[in-house]
Amino acid sequence: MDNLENVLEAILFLAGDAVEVKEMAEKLGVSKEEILKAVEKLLQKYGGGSGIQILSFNGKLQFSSNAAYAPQIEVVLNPIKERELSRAMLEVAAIIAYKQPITRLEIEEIRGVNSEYVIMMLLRHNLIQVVGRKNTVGKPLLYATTDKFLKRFQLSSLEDLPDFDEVMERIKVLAPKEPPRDLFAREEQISEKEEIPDFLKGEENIEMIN
Amino acid sequence: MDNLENVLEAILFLAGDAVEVKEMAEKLGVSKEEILKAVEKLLQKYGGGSGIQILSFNGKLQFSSNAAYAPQIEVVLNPIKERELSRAMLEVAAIIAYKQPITRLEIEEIRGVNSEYVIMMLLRHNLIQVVGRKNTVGKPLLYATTDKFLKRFQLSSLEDLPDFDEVMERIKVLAPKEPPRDLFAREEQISEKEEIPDFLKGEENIEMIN
Amino acid sequence: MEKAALGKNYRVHLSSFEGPLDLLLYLIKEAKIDIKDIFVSEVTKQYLKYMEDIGDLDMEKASEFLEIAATLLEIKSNSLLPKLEEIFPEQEDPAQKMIRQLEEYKLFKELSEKLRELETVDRYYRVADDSAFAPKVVLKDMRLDDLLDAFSRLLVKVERKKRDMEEPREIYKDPFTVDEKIEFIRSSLAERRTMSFFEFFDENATKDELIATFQALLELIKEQFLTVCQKAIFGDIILTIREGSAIG
Repeated sequence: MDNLENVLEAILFLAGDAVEVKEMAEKLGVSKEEILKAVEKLLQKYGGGSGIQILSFNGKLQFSSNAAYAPQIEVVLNPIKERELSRAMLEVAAIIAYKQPITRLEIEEIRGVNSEYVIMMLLRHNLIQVVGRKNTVGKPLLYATTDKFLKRFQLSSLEDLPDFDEVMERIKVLAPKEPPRDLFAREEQISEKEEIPDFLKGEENIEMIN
Repeated sequence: MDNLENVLEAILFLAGDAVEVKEMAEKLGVSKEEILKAVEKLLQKYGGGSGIQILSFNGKLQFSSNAAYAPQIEVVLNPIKERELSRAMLEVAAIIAYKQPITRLEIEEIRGVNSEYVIMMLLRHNLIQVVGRKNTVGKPLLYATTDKFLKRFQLSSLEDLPDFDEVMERIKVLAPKEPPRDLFAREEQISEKEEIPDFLKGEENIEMIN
Repeated sequence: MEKAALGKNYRVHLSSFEGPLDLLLYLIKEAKIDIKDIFVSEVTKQYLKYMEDIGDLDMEKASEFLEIAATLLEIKSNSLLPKLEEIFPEQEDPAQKMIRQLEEYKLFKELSEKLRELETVDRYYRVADDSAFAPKVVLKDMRLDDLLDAFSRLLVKVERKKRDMEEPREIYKDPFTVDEKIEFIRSSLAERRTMSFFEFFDENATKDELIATFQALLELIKEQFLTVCQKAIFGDIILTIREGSAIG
């Protein structure tokens, strides 16, 4: 397909929302490499001070307006403006980002304060989502960040989080050293597999919620 | 405003709908001429085979997707939902196949029920088409089957439709005690008989639509 | 300057801290010490001093602050006692635990500040076009046999009707009941999923039969067995079986 960049441009424009690269490749019958090549061309077209920008995150592509022109956009179109997150929301979002999937109790242990309201607000803003339940007493909900979180913080993936590798190491060192109070807790069962980073460990334990 | 084309690009991208040049000029505090100059630059960026195109009409500007890529857009953005042809649709398709060209009223006389919706559905799926108007009171539309109809039923032509004998065989199985009498006997003699069958009689009266 | 003028008694208001750990980190920073030196410093004392304002907080926040205060006091008193042989050596020392907790919280506080710098609230996204994501309905494979079958059945039906018309009709007591009609509509819809309203009203039907049919339809709508859709005034009414309705 020699006009693939034009096709992608039209698709991303109409979709508004993010579209998966894999899905586009499959449905258009082209390779992922071809798509990425076409995206390269689009990145040139929409580079610099362009009013439209291409975002790439979590294997998806999406058009957005250039933040530089927000004042003029707001004058003409009067869109609903997002507000910056409060300190507490940002704190909880950071904990979830680096330690996902994580339960409310685990978040509260780190912060030392009740975080129910903050979690609810983050859920309402679609910055976090429920991804399952932890296989421990009470089967608490597990939270993880969303694509919207990545977009808001200009990350293409979770590995793009500030100081990702160092932080993952630090988190491991800071993990509680006392034996789990609940012998049936999952943490114990997976602690042998050292190489799996904490934030991925949970994945095996997630009972997916549709 | 030296980056006006970028600002316009961002605004038109988000607006989706058409935006008045006059309104943008007023709200951005620039002249109409400046806007039109910026649009010139955008027309270059979005010229040729671009997936996004700029429409200019009636003092308004609008971004739209390039219709040339509609097939690919549809493949990616519109999931396919399969649906079975209902009994009613089969019935009406059969009547049209054997008695084309035929009006809605004629179909309804045979079926004894309103068939407007079924005809609409068959039209929507391109299994039947309007081929003209019957030269009678009210000039009702005449329907006939399409090439797609033949293709979907794997027929090379209408002559391949099961003939009268096959239909009668089937009827004997369905209603062994009440074999139909002469009602549809004509079906068989479609071409040879001097007596022109009902469904062909119309032909002279058809005013072809395009 | 103003801060200096307030002297030693100056205190940031308790309610401006996210929680007890936030306050501790603040005091550690003010004291210019490492987190690990917290228990050989004045921080515990300063923390307890802050508890004088605890009445300004609501119950829940207050208890969070007081819980940490209790822990700090416990750690302090333990350090004054002669060290006992540890019975549970695997149990984390409360002081160590507190230090670890503070370090972890500090890490995330710093990370959230870094995230703040990345946060953008000035980007806008397009609303999807109406045409996008709408499912495209295609018809499943069609079999000529089905077409022939439908046509043959139709011919039989037409034929029967014709015979009925020719034969002298006897007027007898109306045999139609609502239950029967419900059954009939149920089975028809179970087979065809979607039907025209008028298909259920035979033009030769008696008034009583029409009423029975209509009552049956009302009953089925009430039971949510089917949905009704009319696109235009006086237009055809489309009856559709609800997905998942019990067929029987």
